[in-house]
Amino acid sequence: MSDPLLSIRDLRVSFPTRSGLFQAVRGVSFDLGRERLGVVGESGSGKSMTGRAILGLVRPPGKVTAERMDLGGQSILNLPESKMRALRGARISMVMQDPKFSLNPVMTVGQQIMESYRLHSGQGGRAARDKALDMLRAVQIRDPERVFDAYPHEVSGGMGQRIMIAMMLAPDPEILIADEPTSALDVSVRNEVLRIMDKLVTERGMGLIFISHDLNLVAQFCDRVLIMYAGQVVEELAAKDLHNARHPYTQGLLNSLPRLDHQVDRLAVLQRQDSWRDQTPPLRSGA
Amino acid sequence: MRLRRRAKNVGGVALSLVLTLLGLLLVTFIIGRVMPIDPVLKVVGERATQAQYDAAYQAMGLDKPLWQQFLRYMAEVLRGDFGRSISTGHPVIDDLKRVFPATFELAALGTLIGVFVGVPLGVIAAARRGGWIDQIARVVALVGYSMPIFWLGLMGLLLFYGILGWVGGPGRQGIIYDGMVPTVTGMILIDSLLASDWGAFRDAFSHIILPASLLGYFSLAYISRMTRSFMLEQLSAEYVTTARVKGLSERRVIWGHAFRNILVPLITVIALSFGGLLEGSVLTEIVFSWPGIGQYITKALLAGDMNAVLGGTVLVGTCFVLLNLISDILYRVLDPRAK
Amino acid sequence: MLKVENLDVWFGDLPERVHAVRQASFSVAAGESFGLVGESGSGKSTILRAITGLAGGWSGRIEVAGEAVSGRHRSRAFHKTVQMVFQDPYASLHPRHSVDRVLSETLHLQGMDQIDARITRLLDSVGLGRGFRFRYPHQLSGGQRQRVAIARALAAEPRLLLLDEPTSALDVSVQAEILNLLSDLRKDRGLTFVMVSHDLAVVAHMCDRLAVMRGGEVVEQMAAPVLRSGQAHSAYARDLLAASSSYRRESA
Amino acid sequence: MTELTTRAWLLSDAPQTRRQAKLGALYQGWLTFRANKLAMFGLVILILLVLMAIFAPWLSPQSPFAQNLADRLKPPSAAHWLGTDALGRDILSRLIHGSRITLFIVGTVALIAPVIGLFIGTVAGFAGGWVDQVLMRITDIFLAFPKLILALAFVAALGPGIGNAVLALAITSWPPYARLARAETLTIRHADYIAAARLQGAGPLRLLIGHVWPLCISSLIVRVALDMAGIILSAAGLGFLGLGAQPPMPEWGAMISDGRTYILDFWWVAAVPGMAIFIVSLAFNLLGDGLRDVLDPKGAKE
Amino acid sequence: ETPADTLVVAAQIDDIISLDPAQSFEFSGNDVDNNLYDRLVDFDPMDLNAGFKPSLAQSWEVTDGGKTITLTMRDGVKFQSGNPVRAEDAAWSLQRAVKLNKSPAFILAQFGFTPENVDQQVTFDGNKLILKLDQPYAQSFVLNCLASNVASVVDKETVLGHVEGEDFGNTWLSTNAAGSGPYALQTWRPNEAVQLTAFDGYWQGAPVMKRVIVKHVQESSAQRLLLEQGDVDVARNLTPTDVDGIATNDKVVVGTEPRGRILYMGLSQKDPLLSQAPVVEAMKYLVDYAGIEGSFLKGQFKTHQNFLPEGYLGASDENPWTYDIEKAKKILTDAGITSGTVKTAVRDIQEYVNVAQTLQASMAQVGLTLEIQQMTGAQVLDAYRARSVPIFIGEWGPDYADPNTNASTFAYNPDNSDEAKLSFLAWRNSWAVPDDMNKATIAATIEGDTDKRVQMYLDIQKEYREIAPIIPLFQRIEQAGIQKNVKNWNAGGAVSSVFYRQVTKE
Ligand SMILES: Nc1ncnc2c1ncn2[C@@H]1O[C@H](COP(=O)(O)OP(=O)(O)OP(=O)(O)O)[C@@H](O)[C@H]1O
Ligand SMILES: Nc1ncnc2c1ncn2[C@@H]1O[C@H](COP(=O)(O)OP(=O)(O)OP(=O)(O)O)[C@@H](O)[C@H]1O
Ligand SMILES: [Mg+2]
Ligand SMILES: [Mg+2]
Repeated sequence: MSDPLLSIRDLRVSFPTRSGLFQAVRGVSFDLGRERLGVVGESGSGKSMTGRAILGLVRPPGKVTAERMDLGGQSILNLPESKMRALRGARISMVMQDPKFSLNPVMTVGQQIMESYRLHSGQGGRAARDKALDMLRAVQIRDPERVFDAYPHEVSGGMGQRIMIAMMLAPDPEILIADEPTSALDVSVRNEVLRIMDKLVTERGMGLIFISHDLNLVAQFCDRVLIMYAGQVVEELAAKDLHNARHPYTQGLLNSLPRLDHQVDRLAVLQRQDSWRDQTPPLRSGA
Repeated sequence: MRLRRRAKNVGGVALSLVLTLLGLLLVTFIIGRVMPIDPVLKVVGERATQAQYDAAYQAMGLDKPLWQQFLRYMAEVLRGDFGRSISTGHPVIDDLKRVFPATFELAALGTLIGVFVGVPLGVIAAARRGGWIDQIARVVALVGYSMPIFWLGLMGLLLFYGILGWVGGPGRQGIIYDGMVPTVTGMILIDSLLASDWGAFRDAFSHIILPASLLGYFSLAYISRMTRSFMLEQLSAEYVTTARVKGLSERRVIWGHAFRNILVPLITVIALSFGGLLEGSVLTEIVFSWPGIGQYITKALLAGDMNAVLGGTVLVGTCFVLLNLISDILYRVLDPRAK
Repeated sequence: MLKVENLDVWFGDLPERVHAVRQASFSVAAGESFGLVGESGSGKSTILRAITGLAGGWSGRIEVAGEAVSGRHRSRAFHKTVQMVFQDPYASLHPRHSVDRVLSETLHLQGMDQIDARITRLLDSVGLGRGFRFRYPHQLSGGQRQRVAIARALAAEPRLLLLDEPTSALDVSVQAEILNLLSDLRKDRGLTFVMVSHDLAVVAHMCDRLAVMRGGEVVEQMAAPVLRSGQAHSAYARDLLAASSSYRRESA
Repeated sequence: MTELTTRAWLLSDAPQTRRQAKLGALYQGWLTFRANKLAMFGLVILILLVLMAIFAPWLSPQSPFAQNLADRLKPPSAAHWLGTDALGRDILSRLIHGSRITLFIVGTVALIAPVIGLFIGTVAGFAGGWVDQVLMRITDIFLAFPKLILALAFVAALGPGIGNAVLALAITSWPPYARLARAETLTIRHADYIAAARLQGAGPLRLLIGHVWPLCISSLIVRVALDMAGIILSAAGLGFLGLGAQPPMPEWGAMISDGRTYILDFWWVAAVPGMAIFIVSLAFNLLGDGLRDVLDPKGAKE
Repeated sequence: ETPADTLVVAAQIDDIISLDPAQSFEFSGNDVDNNLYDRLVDFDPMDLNAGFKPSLAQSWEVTDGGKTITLTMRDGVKFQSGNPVRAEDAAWSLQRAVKLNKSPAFILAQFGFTPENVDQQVTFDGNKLILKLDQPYAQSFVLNCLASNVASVVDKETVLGHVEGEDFGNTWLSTNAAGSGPYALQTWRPNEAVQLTAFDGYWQGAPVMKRVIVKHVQESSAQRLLLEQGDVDVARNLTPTDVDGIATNDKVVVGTEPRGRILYMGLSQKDPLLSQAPVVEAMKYLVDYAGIEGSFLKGQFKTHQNFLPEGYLGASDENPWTYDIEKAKKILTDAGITSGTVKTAVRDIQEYVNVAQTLQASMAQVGLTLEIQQMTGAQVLDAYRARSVPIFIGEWGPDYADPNTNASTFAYNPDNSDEAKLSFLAWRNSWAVPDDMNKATIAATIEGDTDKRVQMYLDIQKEYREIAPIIPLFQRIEQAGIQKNVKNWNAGGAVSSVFYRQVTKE
């Protein structure tokens, strides 16, 4: 492959707690090219924290360390806040998990979308407005003019999530980290949104980190999948091989899903094992 | 549709306003009657004979049943007549026209100072929670709270007036300007501007700045603490992270995003603190010989001058109610979530 | 067990009224498991809330175990018959109440005796050990919280359980555990379920019959096998089905 | 049990008994609190204050009432560490004895006013509708009233004396707490856990006391801590009306008012009790901040 | 720096409730009126000790065995309105004061004037004013009363233009003025300031100070700062510490003037403890006169144990009591009293509270407990009038310049029953004044020979010191801080109010 967009080695995020140092992320390593990289894992496995760490958004007293964290060949590890700010939004962006709390309740949707675009593109108000309306249209919002002037509480959760995506994509970032971007969406809308991201990856060569619970979705949408457990990557697979995963954790996750196509009496339940906590798979490079 | 709803809203607000004012009048009246101070004494004086006392008692209508007294009182108040103050000899309404602007001017300037210093201080303290700015802000606020205001006031006078000579002394004006500016609003700063009398304006400003700073300090203490606590709540909200993800500068994140969200509760806090100052900071007024409503009411209270007490209370209470109303309206304007 | 006829539910006062449910009718037999699906905001939760007296104004007819209910007030007997599990396990437990307090208060309110013994039994039945009895919500994971919420609902020994997306806030592995638990409980206790979910697979797995809602209206009712086979009548239900059979990149 | 195992027992994630759970929760709170150095500092000061109040007669170098007109208005010196007042009384001794009165005032007001406020505010917020309207109008009326006048009226009803003065103070200072509690209640009352409790058939009183109150208390505590200095000073204000502490009681606020006449030349007479009030209210504030972290689940998460 | 032709005074003037001379009875109100109006007879600010002198009345004549006084009006004097000052104005002024029957009216009522008969008793004839009295009162007594504020001569024509109903122009005169005095009222803003402007047509010559501004400044410290900064010429309410403070300032001087007010201690004879003669006696030795005078009352009060203040006719300077705990203790133990508790209600004025606290401390040394209750002036007065204050500590200011003003209240009580509701201090302390003292007090008012009169008052005071439970302690001294260039400042001494017309600046 060509130079990876993002290259991460041994990323660790830790929080001091009463009962000692808690490691939310324990040595995650991966490379991201112009591809769709899925990250799955159960709740609390450190998916979001990995994303935040890349953007330098882990709040004190949390600590981020890594052996390497390069963006386009340049280290972004422990970059001063001002330099980091220049990257955020413009080069790496992130769609936050919960649209209900992630949009500013007292700013109109339009203002919020235009804000980041204007900041990074240096364009004037007119251009920003056009761009924002375009983005809203692109994420399948039917009445963009109305939504542009609406406040977050006036749109539904699904719309909120789409707005979030529009907002983060407006400045054309090189890398988008999407943290469960579709969990609140109806299936039909979900597919539209996935299509947009898909297009950006295939046509513009954006790198996408797609965080999700939904293994089936990840298997179909992504190129490559990281499976996380307790702050570590326990397995890394090409998406098409997901259903042949070897790690019992991955298998367990897959089996526990109810399926439309065939009826089961009882769902399989994941039996966690302590031994999973401390095995790191060999690092594989991106597609 | 919208119009009708708004009309209904305004109607509701107006109704509750009227009810509150009525309640205020009633409570004021009752308090006036149960107060352990004999208003007749002030009228007749220390040397009065019992006959003089009884005559005054009747003249003041105190021998009538309470409800009659209240009705009479209501009727008078509705006519804008609060009676005559027995401690100044003037009609209460004239007294209020004189003392209220003095307090209003002082309180307004004080609140402005409190807001312009306290809000940024609170915001910065929240942004740097636990840092040295936060600690200093806390100590500054607490000193403002716990140092007796007349101590600070007199020390301020001693330093800035007595030693440095930077500001004017006690009182609202220097004597050469006293009574020189025609009274329009009763607020000398504004009146002197209206009259384009710069000398008088400068003089009045040099007199008001110290007490206003003091009151400003006091309200700053409160405003900055509340701002800090509101901001802390907002800064931990997820949308703040979103703003950071966009690459916005910290300033933009704090002022453009988080701060906008605290405006509504902040306005309530500011309104309350302004209302508190309108009630009159008696000690400040005493120290600075500021002929304001706080001194007026307190003096009247001590003298058992119930007409003045009630008039002043109704005025202050009305201001409070209006402030509430204004902050309510601002809330509706500023917060898109308000129904 | 449950009969809903021409149910209309609205929020707020007239000029700005939100009409959340329009003319919804369905009925659930005793022992049956009934699903409600539909897009976000289609009024699924609102129906459940109207039944339990938690929603705004409503009109129409709601009958529970043969008894019609009215207004917002619900009788004591009603609470013993109908219980509900909420969507968000993080919001449905009081942050300052321990599991023990939640359950004992409930048992106490339901006028039960032998409270200690019952709590132990309840915890066992939802698969939480005794060790969880004195924990506070912040010491529990989402799945554990949802189990506590289920235990709370079961404490009254109801016959009808209303489930508002009981697993949508949980991850798949935990979802499986909860769904299994619910199935077991239904089997053991002969409960009737009304379950809301936007995940068709979950509904298909759990329910015998289901209703599809859109914009506050019930568009179609069908049996679960019909859903599986993709033979819905209404276009909307068919779209829903088609879309949920996952994303295909080729279609881009 | 050794210390280590006691600690483990307390911190156990799976307490076995109600008692262990309670103690464990307390201990956890204590640990959170202890980690906050400033809050600990506040606590230490307050403990010292309490000790000072308890042992006042033994701690104070002289009688707080002993006058010596020849020795009046002396600056701090070896004989009088904090100087003497207008009647030649030792300020330090008065300060020490005054801590009892201060504690009494602060304690009483801080117990009564927030409770009234809590009750009225939560009832209003929780009941909504006309109950809310009526209660909030009443609160507004009380809020709009100059406090001194209201306090005087209450004392008129109750009769003079420091106990009643403090009571009057408490009765007049509840409205802001009521507003705060109401605002807080409004955010809670639609929560799912309240709905869940309703579904169990819990009555409004139970919901209010058992479910709403515990969540309103933390913000009230912070607010009360902030108001401490104001309470002490207001008590002194009442003293002027003959309602508060009567001479020669060494009440701190009254000491400040006494010192006011001498401010320009004998600044310490007012400044020393002023500093004392400052330190105590600082301590209450730090403590309040710390307690908020312990009590407030929202704050604690961060 | 204040302008050369303007006198700026800082004072506490928040006690003014009316400027109508028939109503004003407060110190500050009288201070203003004293300069707005002239009286028939008056004091000379440059020579107060000379007593009253002719003013609007040029001369007077006593006839009818002392029961009629005829005063001849001065010619050519004009009111500030331009109207001439006539005997008719003087008669009307006295009549209206009696008819209005406000607080100070009793000063005139002493001579038998009532609202009903005053039109007959007070008449005029050309430029003669004729007063018919019910008793042959001492001439000095009558004229001293005519020198008081209530007897100010108002401009009848002007006032009649402002009458509302039955008020004789009281409402209008309360905030306006119609006099012939050296100053005209420019503004009075209550609790804020009084401004006077010179009346250039004043019959004794136009005052030098063209403007007088009296600013209300509550705090002594603030007054002092204003004085030291040169923003006021005179500061009238400095505390002893502030007086000490300005002593080192060479731009200002401290003017000292004994005033008429007496700080006294009233022991209610209703109280079982205080009604015992040994206790009354002992209390006289429990006041640390020297200590108090040398500390917190320093320079502003001097020990004075008689009810007539220095400066008054018949004043006595005998001060027999000293601070003597042992003596007090002996008196009490001899009488078998070793303990007891008593209350005092004190107005919230720091001087009084401090006196009470020192008394409390010395009483404690002889086994007596004093409970101090601090109250507002109005509350104390209320309780005092109801005769329910066991120990009263406060001041008494004379109402007019005649000794009778104090004698008639300290040493006179014709009816000690609760129902009598009299306003005498003796009554308020439930002291049944012995008959002979009551009689002596009356007799002193009708003694025509001034020397004899003096002796009568000295005798009354002698007996009073022996037996009275209302114990005078100190006499007030006014210490004003005055700029060095201000000359002839005069606050009116013991007998009068402040005069501005003689003040000059260098
Ligand atoms: N401030 C903090 N202090 C201590 N632990 C934290 C903090 N923030 C997060 N964690 C912990 O870090 C771990 C990883 O959290 P993260 O949000 O990355 O999980 P996730 O995989 O995104 O889960 P989900 O699917 O629920 O979003 C969790 O166990 C969480 O409890
Ligand atoms: N308290 C309320 N006030 C006003 N409108 C409300 C209220 N609660 C719900 N609604 C509205 O009622 C409609 C139906 O909401 P409901 O919560 O029943 O949807 P749902 O089908 O459960 O959606 P989701 O899948 O997102 O939970 C929505 O449009 C919603 O905005
Ligand atoms: Mg996450
Ligand atoms: Mg729902």
